[in-house]
Amino acid sequence: MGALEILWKIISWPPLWQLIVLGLIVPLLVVIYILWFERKTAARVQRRIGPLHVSPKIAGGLQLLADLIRYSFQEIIIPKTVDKAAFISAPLIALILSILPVVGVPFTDKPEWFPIPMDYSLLVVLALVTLSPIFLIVAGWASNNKFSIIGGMREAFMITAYELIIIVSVASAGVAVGSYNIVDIVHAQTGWKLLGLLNPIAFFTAFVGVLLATSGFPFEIPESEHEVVAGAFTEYSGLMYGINMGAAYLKRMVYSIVLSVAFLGGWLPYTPGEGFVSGYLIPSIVIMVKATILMMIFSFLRAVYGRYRLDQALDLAWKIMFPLAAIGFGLSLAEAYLGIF
Amino acid sequence: MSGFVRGSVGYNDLGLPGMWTRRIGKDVYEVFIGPQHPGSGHTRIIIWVDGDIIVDSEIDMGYVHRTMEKLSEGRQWIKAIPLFERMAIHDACNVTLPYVRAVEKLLDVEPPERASYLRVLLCEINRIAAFLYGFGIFGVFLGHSTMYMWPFGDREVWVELAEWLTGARLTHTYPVFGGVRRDVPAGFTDALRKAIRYMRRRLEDYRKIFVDNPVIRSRLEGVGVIPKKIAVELGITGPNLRASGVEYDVRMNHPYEVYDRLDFEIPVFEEGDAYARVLQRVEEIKQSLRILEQVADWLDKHEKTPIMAEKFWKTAPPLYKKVFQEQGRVKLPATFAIMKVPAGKAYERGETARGEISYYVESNGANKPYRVRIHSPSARNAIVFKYILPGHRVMDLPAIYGSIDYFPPEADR
Amino acid sequence: MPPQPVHKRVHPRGVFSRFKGNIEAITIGVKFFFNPERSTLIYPKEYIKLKDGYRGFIVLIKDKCINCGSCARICPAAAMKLIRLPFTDPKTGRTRMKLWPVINYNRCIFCGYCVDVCPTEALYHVPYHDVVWDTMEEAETDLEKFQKPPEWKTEKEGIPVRYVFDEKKGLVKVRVEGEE
Amino acid sequence: MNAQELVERIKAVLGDTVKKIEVHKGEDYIEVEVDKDSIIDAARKMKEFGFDHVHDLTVVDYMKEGYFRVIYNLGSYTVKELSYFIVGLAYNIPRDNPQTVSLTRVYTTAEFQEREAFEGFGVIFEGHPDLKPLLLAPPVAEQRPLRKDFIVKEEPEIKR
Repeated sequence: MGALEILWKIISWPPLWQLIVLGLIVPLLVVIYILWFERKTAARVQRRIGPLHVSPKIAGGLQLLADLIRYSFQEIIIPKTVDKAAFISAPLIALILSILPVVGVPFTDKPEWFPIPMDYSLLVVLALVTLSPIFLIVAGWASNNKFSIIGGMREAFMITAYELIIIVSVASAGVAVGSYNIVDIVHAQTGWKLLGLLNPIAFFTAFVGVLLATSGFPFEIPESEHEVVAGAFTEYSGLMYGINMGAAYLKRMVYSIVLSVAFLGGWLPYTPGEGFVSGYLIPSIVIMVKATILMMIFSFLRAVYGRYRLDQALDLAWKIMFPLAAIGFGLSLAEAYLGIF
Repeated sequence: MSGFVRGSVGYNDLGLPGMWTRRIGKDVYEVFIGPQHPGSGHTRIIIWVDGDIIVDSEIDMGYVHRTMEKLSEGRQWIKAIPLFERMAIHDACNVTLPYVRAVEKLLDVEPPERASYLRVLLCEINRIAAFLYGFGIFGVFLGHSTMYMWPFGDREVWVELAEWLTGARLTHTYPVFGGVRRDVPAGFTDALRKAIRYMRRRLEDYRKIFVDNPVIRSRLEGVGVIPKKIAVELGITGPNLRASGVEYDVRMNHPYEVYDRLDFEIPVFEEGDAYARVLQRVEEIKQSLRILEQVADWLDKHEKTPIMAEKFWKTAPPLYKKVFQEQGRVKLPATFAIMKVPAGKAYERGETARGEISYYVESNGANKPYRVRIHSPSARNAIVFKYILPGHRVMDLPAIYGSIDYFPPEADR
Repeated sequence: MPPQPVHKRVHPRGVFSRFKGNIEAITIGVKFFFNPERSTLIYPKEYIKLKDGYRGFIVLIKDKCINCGSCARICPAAAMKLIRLPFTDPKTGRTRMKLWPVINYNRCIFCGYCVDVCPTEALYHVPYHDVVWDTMEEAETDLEKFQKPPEWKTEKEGIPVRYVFDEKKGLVKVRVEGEE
Repeated sequence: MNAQELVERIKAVLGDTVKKIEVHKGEDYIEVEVDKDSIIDAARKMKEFGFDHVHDLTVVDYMKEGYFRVIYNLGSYTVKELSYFIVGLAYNIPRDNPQTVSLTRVYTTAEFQEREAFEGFGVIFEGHPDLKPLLLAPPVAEQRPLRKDFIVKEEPEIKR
């Protein structure tokens, strides 16, 4: 066994692969694409052209890279009055935590490519996605700015609204199938028995829940510009602000991945085979494409909706979405009883 | 209820609105919205919030104050027109017309009929453009970025028309004493009709994406209610007043130019909330389009007659008349620069897009005004922020601010 | 017929209209997503060729000027100034001091009063106003500079377009070609 | 109703307090001069009569004569036949001691306008709930910029 082979062994060790590909490269590409798409789709609906000047030949595709470079070279201003440790660490921790749930998602049904094989992967993923909002509140609190605190408090209110909806409606996928293992859930959906089609209520509530969770329109309340400037991120500048924003998009990506495995059949209709390409690469690409399409829909809504008021969003979440999610859960139970899966 | 006070007002015995809130204490947060805040414009609103409820509020205006009243005292009569225009440049004709009319009153000059129609033409074009501007700002306040871009894009149609008519996009300086400065160019009325038809179609699009959008309706319905009695008491004006159920429009109650010869409606809404104010503006755009149609018909039917008052045009040299015939451009009489206005006082008002603007003009017979007092609609509406905001949530602030269509440069003068 | 007040009411909202409103909003969004009616001007790659009569920069025709000073007197922004320069009459050969107008574009507000008040049409507008000067001094003209239009770089580098009114799309961008 | 009829009716409403009534050009602006002391009373009566809001508060500085003229231009929203007219309720106060009473108890509308008159001319309205400059910064308002003795320098027409 030569040194090269050992190196290859290390690199191709699934957890490391997951870290590099899914943890760093794929999110970067997807987030860049989604940001570009968001700006372009808004521009199309609004009869504008959108970003164009950086690379006119590919419709301004490199604009985001230019923005990224600009962010990286901007001065990071840390005001005197902030709580320094919390101010600096909160966005970083939030960034890490928002991408962490991916460890629970198997992108294929071949166990050798799992990051961490486990039987309750859906529940683990759901548990992990709820961690990062805390640090957003911490960031707002540490900023020592009125707008930041108001933004942080709004986020805190929003957590109470969306967490339960997402958990109940995504968990209903597991209930229908009779297993909380994502591999089982995906397998159960073979033959176009997609949960998104069989249980549209749960899918819809989960969709709205994700909108609430990632402050997508019409629930862009925690950082609504015209009331609280930038919410918890008011005092952040340069790369720190970029990290904050990136964390929000990563969160949205992770949620979209969860939705696409739980409701849209994961790597189906492709059946993973042996080897790296067939066993890992193609299934994960299928999942990412589904997740990206979901994210594109989220982005599109920005062009259509304004934002709800905080109390109205909470109203909607508790009075309409939560009962609907419960109904979706019941529907899943009924489907499990009837033995559809 | 001990320990609770009603709204912000302790001294007013009129029972103005506001819900029961706690007395301002140490658990009340003071938030400064503006003047650098993305949602405030060039003004500052200071609010005291208790949790999410605004307990008290105060408006601190004057960040773009230019002492126009004082400046106008130092310059000749005609030079004040471009100055006053800068209060609300996208509503330039409406804002300056009452001043011009007030001076015409003192001069005993009546504009010819055609000039009156042309003034109405530009006034209504300006009005639509200003409403669309207001819609754009309102849309983005509610986070609706499409409603920001669409009206601003469609406003371009009207700005383009105004530019074709007057030669400038915004600061037209169109009405002058005794008439207007330019006649309609060839092909203008056709373009105007196209623009009218286009706008009617676009209003339907606006309705779909913004006005009837459930999210927007939730944000606006029942928010910032100004009942009729209080609207009158606070003396607010314009679409905000009519949305509260008061039948008052200067074009109806004190008709000027040819408004009493045109067939249009003054829409009046009863609800008085932010949503009614939005619908009010939509209806007013429709009525403006109706007026424009009639003006276009009139202009098509009638010959090109002089658009300057006989008093000034009679003595015009042949060159002036030739320029008017060839280019449709009125050469200003040289007397305008040094003109003296007979002593006297005149009060004139006009309906701008944001409400009623009034000019008190006093002359002592010199070539400069003795005193010009302007009271602009936004200045009159500013009092709303002091009395209506308390009792609402913080997130209602942009909704109310946008629905009032407050425009700081106009309020500050 | 004078205007009449008409009372209106906000139409009430039910579950169905909420649903309908959502569907309508999304439909129109999708419609514009697939069929964007853009009218953006990509300035300075394109520039608008303005119509005749646009109130742009002001140019003096010195031969027509009768030194009356009306333009400076009516200028609301005090941008037009009169300067005293010697003038030799070609017929008599006598040299006298005369007042000539010059303009300071730092102050000019393009109201066009001076053009309209000039009794001999010695001033005229050129239909553009987008010129960048490096210093404030460059924006001030002397008598020589005032007699020719400012250099318009946009024209050399960009494509001229014109907006045409359209019933369907509002303004439609049309390239101006071969129009001189 | 024309202006002359309105003048008669205003005379009947206000009674003795009227010092002078003038109808200005255009027949839509009526200036009623009243006694300074009876202004609140007159305002109450006018409000009952139908002039429900202060359209505009104007102060004119007559420097040579040595007085300020305070004019409350009243308008009507609710009574249709009155809404054509603006009635200026005017009184004079000495320039060196510009003290007067506030009408905010009668007309809420006057609140911001009295503040504006205060900053521009230094007219002190007693009984105003919150008399402070509205538009200007306090140091500028101290100079009372709308008074006639505050000169704004303008550029001359001829370059030297």
